[in-house]
Amino acid sequence: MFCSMLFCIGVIGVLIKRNALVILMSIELMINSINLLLAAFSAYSNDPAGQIFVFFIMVVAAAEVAIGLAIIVLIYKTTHSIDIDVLNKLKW
Amino acid sequence: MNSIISLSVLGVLVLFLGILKKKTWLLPFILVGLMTSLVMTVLHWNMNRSLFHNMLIIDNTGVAFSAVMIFSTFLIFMFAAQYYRKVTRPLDDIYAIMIFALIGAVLMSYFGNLIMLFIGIETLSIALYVLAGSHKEAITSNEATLKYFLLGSFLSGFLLFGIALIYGSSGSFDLYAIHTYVVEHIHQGLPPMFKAGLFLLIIGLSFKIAIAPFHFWAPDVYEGTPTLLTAFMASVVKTASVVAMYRFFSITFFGIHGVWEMTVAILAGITIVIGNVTGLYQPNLKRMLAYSSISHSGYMMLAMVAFSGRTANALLFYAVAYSIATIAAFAILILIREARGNDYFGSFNGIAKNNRIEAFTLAVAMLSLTGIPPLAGFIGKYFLFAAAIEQGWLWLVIIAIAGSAISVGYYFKPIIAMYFREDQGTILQAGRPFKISILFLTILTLLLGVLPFLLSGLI
Amino acid sequence: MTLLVTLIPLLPLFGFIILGLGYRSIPKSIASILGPGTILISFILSLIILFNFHYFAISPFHHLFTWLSSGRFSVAFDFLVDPLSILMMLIITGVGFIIHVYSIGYMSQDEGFNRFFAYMNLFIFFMLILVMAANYAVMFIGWEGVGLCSYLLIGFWFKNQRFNNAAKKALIMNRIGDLGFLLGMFLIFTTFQSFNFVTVFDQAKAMTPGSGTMIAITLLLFVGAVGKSAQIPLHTWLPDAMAGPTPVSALIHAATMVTAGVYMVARSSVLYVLAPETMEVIGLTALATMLLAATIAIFQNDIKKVLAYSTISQLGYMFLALSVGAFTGAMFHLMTHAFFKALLFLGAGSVIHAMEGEQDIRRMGGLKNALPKTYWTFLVGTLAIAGLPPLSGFFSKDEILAGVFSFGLPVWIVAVAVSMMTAFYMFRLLYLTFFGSFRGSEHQKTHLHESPAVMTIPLILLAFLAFIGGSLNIPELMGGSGVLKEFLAPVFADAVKINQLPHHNIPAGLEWTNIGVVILLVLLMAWSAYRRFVTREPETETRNFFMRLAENKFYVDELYDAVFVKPALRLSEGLHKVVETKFIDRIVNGTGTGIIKFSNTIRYLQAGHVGVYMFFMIIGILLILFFNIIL
Amino acid sequence: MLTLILILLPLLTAIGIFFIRERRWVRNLALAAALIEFGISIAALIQYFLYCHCLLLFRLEWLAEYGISLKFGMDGLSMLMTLLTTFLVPIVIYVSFGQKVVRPSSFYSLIILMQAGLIGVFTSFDGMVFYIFWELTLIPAYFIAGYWGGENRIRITLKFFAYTFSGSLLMLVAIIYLYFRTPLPHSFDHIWLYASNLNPGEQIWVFLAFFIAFAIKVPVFPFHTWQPDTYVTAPYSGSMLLGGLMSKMGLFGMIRWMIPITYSVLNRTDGLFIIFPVIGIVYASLIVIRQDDLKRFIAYTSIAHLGLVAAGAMALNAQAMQGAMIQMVSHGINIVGLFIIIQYIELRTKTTSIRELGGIALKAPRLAIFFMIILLGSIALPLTNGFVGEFLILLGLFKYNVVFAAVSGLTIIFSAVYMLWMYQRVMLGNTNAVTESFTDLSWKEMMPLIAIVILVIWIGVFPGMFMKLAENGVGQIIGVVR
Repeated sequence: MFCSMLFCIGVIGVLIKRNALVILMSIELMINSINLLLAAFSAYSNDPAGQIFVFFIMVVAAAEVAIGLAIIVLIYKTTHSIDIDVLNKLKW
Repeated sequence: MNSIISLSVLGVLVLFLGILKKKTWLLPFILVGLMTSLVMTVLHWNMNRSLFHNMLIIDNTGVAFSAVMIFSTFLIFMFAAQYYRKVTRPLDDIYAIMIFALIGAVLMSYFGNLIMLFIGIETLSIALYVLAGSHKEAITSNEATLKYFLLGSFLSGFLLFGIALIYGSSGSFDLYAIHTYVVEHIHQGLPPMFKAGLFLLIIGLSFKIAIAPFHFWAPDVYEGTPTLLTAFMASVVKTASVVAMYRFFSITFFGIHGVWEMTVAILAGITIVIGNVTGLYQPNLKRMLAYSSISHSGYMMLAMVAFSGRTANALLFYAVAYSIATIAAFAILILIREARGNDYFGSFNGIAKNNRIEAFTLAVAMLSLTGIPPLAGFIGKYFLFAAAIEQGWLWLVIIAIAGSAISVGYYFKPIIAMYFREDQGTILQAGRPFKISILFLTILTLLLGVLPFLLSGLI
Repeated sequence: MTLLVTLIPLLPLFGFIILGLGYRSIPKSIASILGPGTILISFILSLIILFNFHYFAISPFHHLFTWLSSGRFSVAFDFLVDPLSILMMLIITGVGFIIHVYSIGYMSQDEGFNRFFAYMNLFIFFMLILVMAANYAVMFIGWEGVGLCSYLLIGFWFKNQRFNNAAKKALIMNRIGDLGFLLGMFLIFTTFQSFNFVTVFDQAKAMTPGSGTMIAITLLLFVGAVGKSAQIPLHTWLPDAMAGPTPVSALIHAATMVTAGVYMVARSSVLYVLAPETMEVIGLTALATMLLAATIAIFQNDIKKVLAYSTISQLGYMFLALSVGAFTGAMFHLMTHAFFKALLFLGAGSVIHAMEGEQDIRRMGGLKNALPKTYWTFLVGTLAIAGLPPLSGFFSKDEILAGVFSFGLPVWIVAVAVSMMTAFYMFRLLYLTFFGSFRGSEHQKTHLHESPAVMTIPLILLAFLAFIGGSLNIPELMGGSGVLKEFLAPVFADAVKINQLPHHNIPAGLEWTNIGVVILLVLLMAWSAYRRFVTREPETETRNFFMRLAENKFYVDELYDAVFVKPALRLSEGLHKVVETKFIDRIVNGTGTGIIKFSNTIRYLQAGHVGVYMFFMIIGILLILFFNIIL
Repeated sequence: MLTLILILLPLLTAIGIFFIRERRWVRNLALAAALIEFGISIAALIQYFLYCHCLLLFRLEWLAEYGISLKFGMDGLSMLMTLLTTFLVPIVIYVSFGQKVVRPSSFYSLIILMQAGLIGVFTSFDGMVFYIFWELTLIPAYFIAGYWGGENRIRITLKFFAYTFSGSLLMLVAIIYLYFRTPLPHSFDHIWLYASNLNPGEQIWVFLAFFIAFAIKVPVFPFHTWQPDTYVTAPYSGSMLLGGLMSKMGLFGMIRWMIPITYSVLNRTDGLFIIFPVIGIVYASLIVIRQDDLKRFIAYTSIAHLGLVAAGAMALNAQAMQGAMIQMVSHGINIVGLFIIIQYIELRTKTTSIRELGGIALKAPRLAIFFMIILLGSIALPLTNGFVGEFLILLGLFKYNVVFAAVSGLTIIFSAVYMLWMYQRVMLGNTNAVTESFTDLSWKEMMPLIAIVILVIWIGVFPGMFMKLAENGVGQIIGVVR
């Protein structure tokens, strides 16, 4: 329950924020809430798979964040802002 | 298994070659490597075994699809030389990342466990984020990668959430284990949590396949991404995601169509309509192809909805026909961009005059995508429609054919431009290997159309 | 024998093909032999057939080949050569031959000489097919074919669009009739499962008189006849048809084609006597036509127009005869009419020839000295048509009048009135043309000349026929034997047997008095015409409203133009402007443009803002979950 | 076997020609191929009459597990239409020598390809194969009209393509739907499709799908708006192929597929659908009166004539259907003849506007004669080909419903009206500036017209052989209907 709430908070954060970094953080929040959820489940049905999966997720999330930050830096270099709405050349 | 290993080795070796500054060796080496891994994949035919406690399941479906994906990648690499002619620096990184993405795709076609699925998807996606932005100077490329990254990671969050929920309710990540759980609980009704997980899974995959309303990334990202890699996205990534979804429906969620089919049907309908209708107004070929790919995802969902023993085959055929046509189209697109700097339909005017093969290729590709017999595209569509009608999804089929009728409106734009509009004396500089490969694609399209049984009885 | 019979129509066809293919290369001399020659041979052959038929009673049926066949339905290309056909064949080939000969002279100056004879031969071919046919389908071939030929010949001088219009009008009017004929055929087929005359009539005999189908069949067929024989309301084409060369008017629009309707009705006499109502319709139409045409004829100034209208009214006579069941009388009058009307037309042709194309009788006069032969023959013709004894017209008309009298007094009175009017306008024509003083231009006066022998000899021949033609069928009353009656008797035997019409015999005295009265009246008319047109100058006559009405043919053409032609054109405009472009086409194009508009609107969903996309996706997700989990 | 050759020969020729550059070679090769094709079809005809008056069948498994097999054959109907095709295509090619065609290799290979498609349509006895060939003909037609066409061809041809393609998609759905209603094991074989059992509701939908698809192709009122523009804009060869052969695909489809499968709908609706073509007859005949462009004129007349044929095809009795078959052949011949003549006129006067022409008969009596004969054929004068078909159709319609017969019969009057009007304006009267220097036909130009005129007369006077073919073909269809 708590985790779901955490997840929702993350989602809402993603939705309402315009700052790429904050959005990235909110996504991380979502992912971590899922980690928590998985851990809880694996504890609930004492089965290690869940926790193992959590490790996978962490690794992948780390990689993702790395890429994400790189991208944001790239954007910043070109547009001197990290507001996601600045970039809307591609539309319609 | 061997194919995955060989691919990974290939990727690493490519990086090494890059370090060794052996630019000229690069592409030949990659092509050879892909061929070998393709052969290895094909050798898995009728092997039907599962590795690492069902982490990976090597079955014919997986083999066929991954073969298709490797083959598509091979074709795309055929055009790489042409595309990167002007670039001087060694491109080992980009090629290597493409190959890693391919590995992710292959994983998605073999996975027997949600963990594998997740890893596959993420490998694919992360690689793609990089590829999408690989044209660092271009602002469009940056925008593409940003959008793709944000939306992608956002939706993969939901995917994960879905996995978590399923795990929570079924207590396992293993597809078969989950299926047994489903079979046990089917009569007293599945718990909402499981259902939620199921749908979140579907949603996560729909994002990758670009099903409405999760398709929004596709046009922008396709347009922004370097063309060669767009071709990769449009063909390999889509195929991978489709096969992943198919694995769910064929193994895990087998026997509970009632739960999901209506939702998927509606999504498919919306996708077909949006894809085709919006495509009608697009001014340039690349964005038009993006929308066409969206509509084709819709058609593939048609096959999912009308699930039967033949679905895998229908999907395979459709994926092949679609990939070939799309890659051919993108190949010509690369040439046009090279010659004209843009790919607005105006730039196609009268190129048929001096470039018969190129024009013919694009025309055949477009007709195949429209679904005109006797081209591969028609047979593919026929399989889907037949399946859907057999299962009584008549309304969906009506929407689908309305879509194809509309699609004439945009698929014929380049044809009209190339053949009917007056000449501007354009001459496309295409190397001999390039010409050969596009001709090969054309012949393949015709061949599959005339002799469909080469592929139709496979799985 | 079948071979001979087949040759009769084939020879003219042969002539047509030769002349048609070599219309450029063949010299006139050969054409002028080939054209009439084929007809002459056909005529001789017809005589042989007649001879054989009469003395050796050869079978009337001649099978050529199966034309159409589908399942049970089959139409054979058969000929039925019974007395009726033979009579018609003789008339067609005989009169046809004479007119062909005449044409040699008449058309000698025309560059379309070969073309003319080709068409004429083609016409003879189709006409023969029409009268020799053994079933309605084959008859229809001839029926349409002659229509085509009349089209081609009316528009022979196709440089002149007015002539072309006349030609088109003729064909279209005919086609209207043909549709009726066709439907009648279909009805016959659906009723009797056959087109063959014999089969149909045999079955028809069994049917009850006055049954609905019978009436429908006969009426539909009669529509065809109305078209061909220019009866009201389809009569307007015949006067215009005078645009063609005069021999054409003589052959097609007087002697043969226009009588096809009469022939057809006579041929189907069995069916008609089974439908008394139809007979009445025919009678009324005939009376109306007679009166109308005669009145108009009185006030026409174009020599050929007068003759044309007289033809119409004479045809009315024939139909009247048919309607009272006097089939023989009708055929008899058909024959005599062929003689004297052809004669009159050719005479008119000779006059026009002499007047260098002048056709208005007000510009003529006093020609009897200039063209004696023409004058005398023309006089014979006039007397014949006026019905003065002992010329042919007298006998045929008298027979009809007798039949009509036995049918009812009022009808008889009308008929007599018409015959008086006939006499009047014919004598008017005669006087204005040949008597009095010459009213034409000086130039014409100097060039007045009698036509060459090649034209006058046919005139004389026809005059002779018109004179003695009546002797073929002198009624018993005058101690005649009625050769024709006996000859045709077998054909009409069934009809007469079934015929319900009242047939109380008239006492001979009354008969004689009738005849006397008629003759007197006719003479009176001749005299009054003399008073009016010879002693007085014609220009002085003032015309009142009714006269002008008649002069302008009662504005029937204008009426049709206003009621059918103009609305059709306007409708066509309207359909094309409104229904086609504004409605049907707009729907189709509208769908296309609509979709494009739709596309243009929904593409703005692709706003380009990541936030918006995420928002839409979330909505999608929530909706999916909502519908699947909560509900 | 011959059937297969008939399809393969043009296919291969088309591919071959596509790669030849030399103009003269291309032309002659195409013509030669077409003539050989004609010869083969004659051989097939002889074979047909010598042996069994029945199918010359060729069968090959194609997508066995999906019930599709390449099944080609020749019954009476196929024979007639194949003869028509193989007779007309050489003429079309020969006539096209008249004007300089750009890119001859593509042009002629497309024509030949189209021939292959047409023969495939007419001879295939498998629903899906039929559909495939049906679409196959659309592509060459589109490209011929689009590439070699006149002004604003792009819009018009796209409309043409989209319109007809949508129709055929409906048909595709209908065919697949039928496939799953066929008795087990499902099959697209025509026997199976005939035997498919549908409930009344389904039948109506299937019927509508077929009807719309075919009606668009013919075209039947009110689905005709693509047609006049397309005929006008297409090059003459294209118009000939469209009007002479492609329009027959629709009618043929009605007779071969729609009627045997869904005749009960026609029975139940009691001629509701015959009303469309019957209206079309009057409608087109009225509109045609005011048309000025000769090609548009012909387009509308063909709507009227084919409307009659469609009505006959749907009257569900032997005579009408047989008449329809004959009339299809006749109309194909006549309309091609008319287009040829119009092409000659335009070549000389550079115009197709009726208003500007006149008096041609004075200058070109030969042309006038040919024109007149073909025109008589199309106004159905007895002893010309037009009459036989129209007579039978009207007779059949009369049996079916008197009113329809009467209204359709108006075509006899109308056709005379507009055709003669047109002839008068174009050929008769006095010459004007445009037609002053009009030269008569040379023998080379007369060749195709002679061939056509011979057929016009032949079918008119001795229709026996054609009737026999049509009878055999129609017999089976009617047999199914009964």
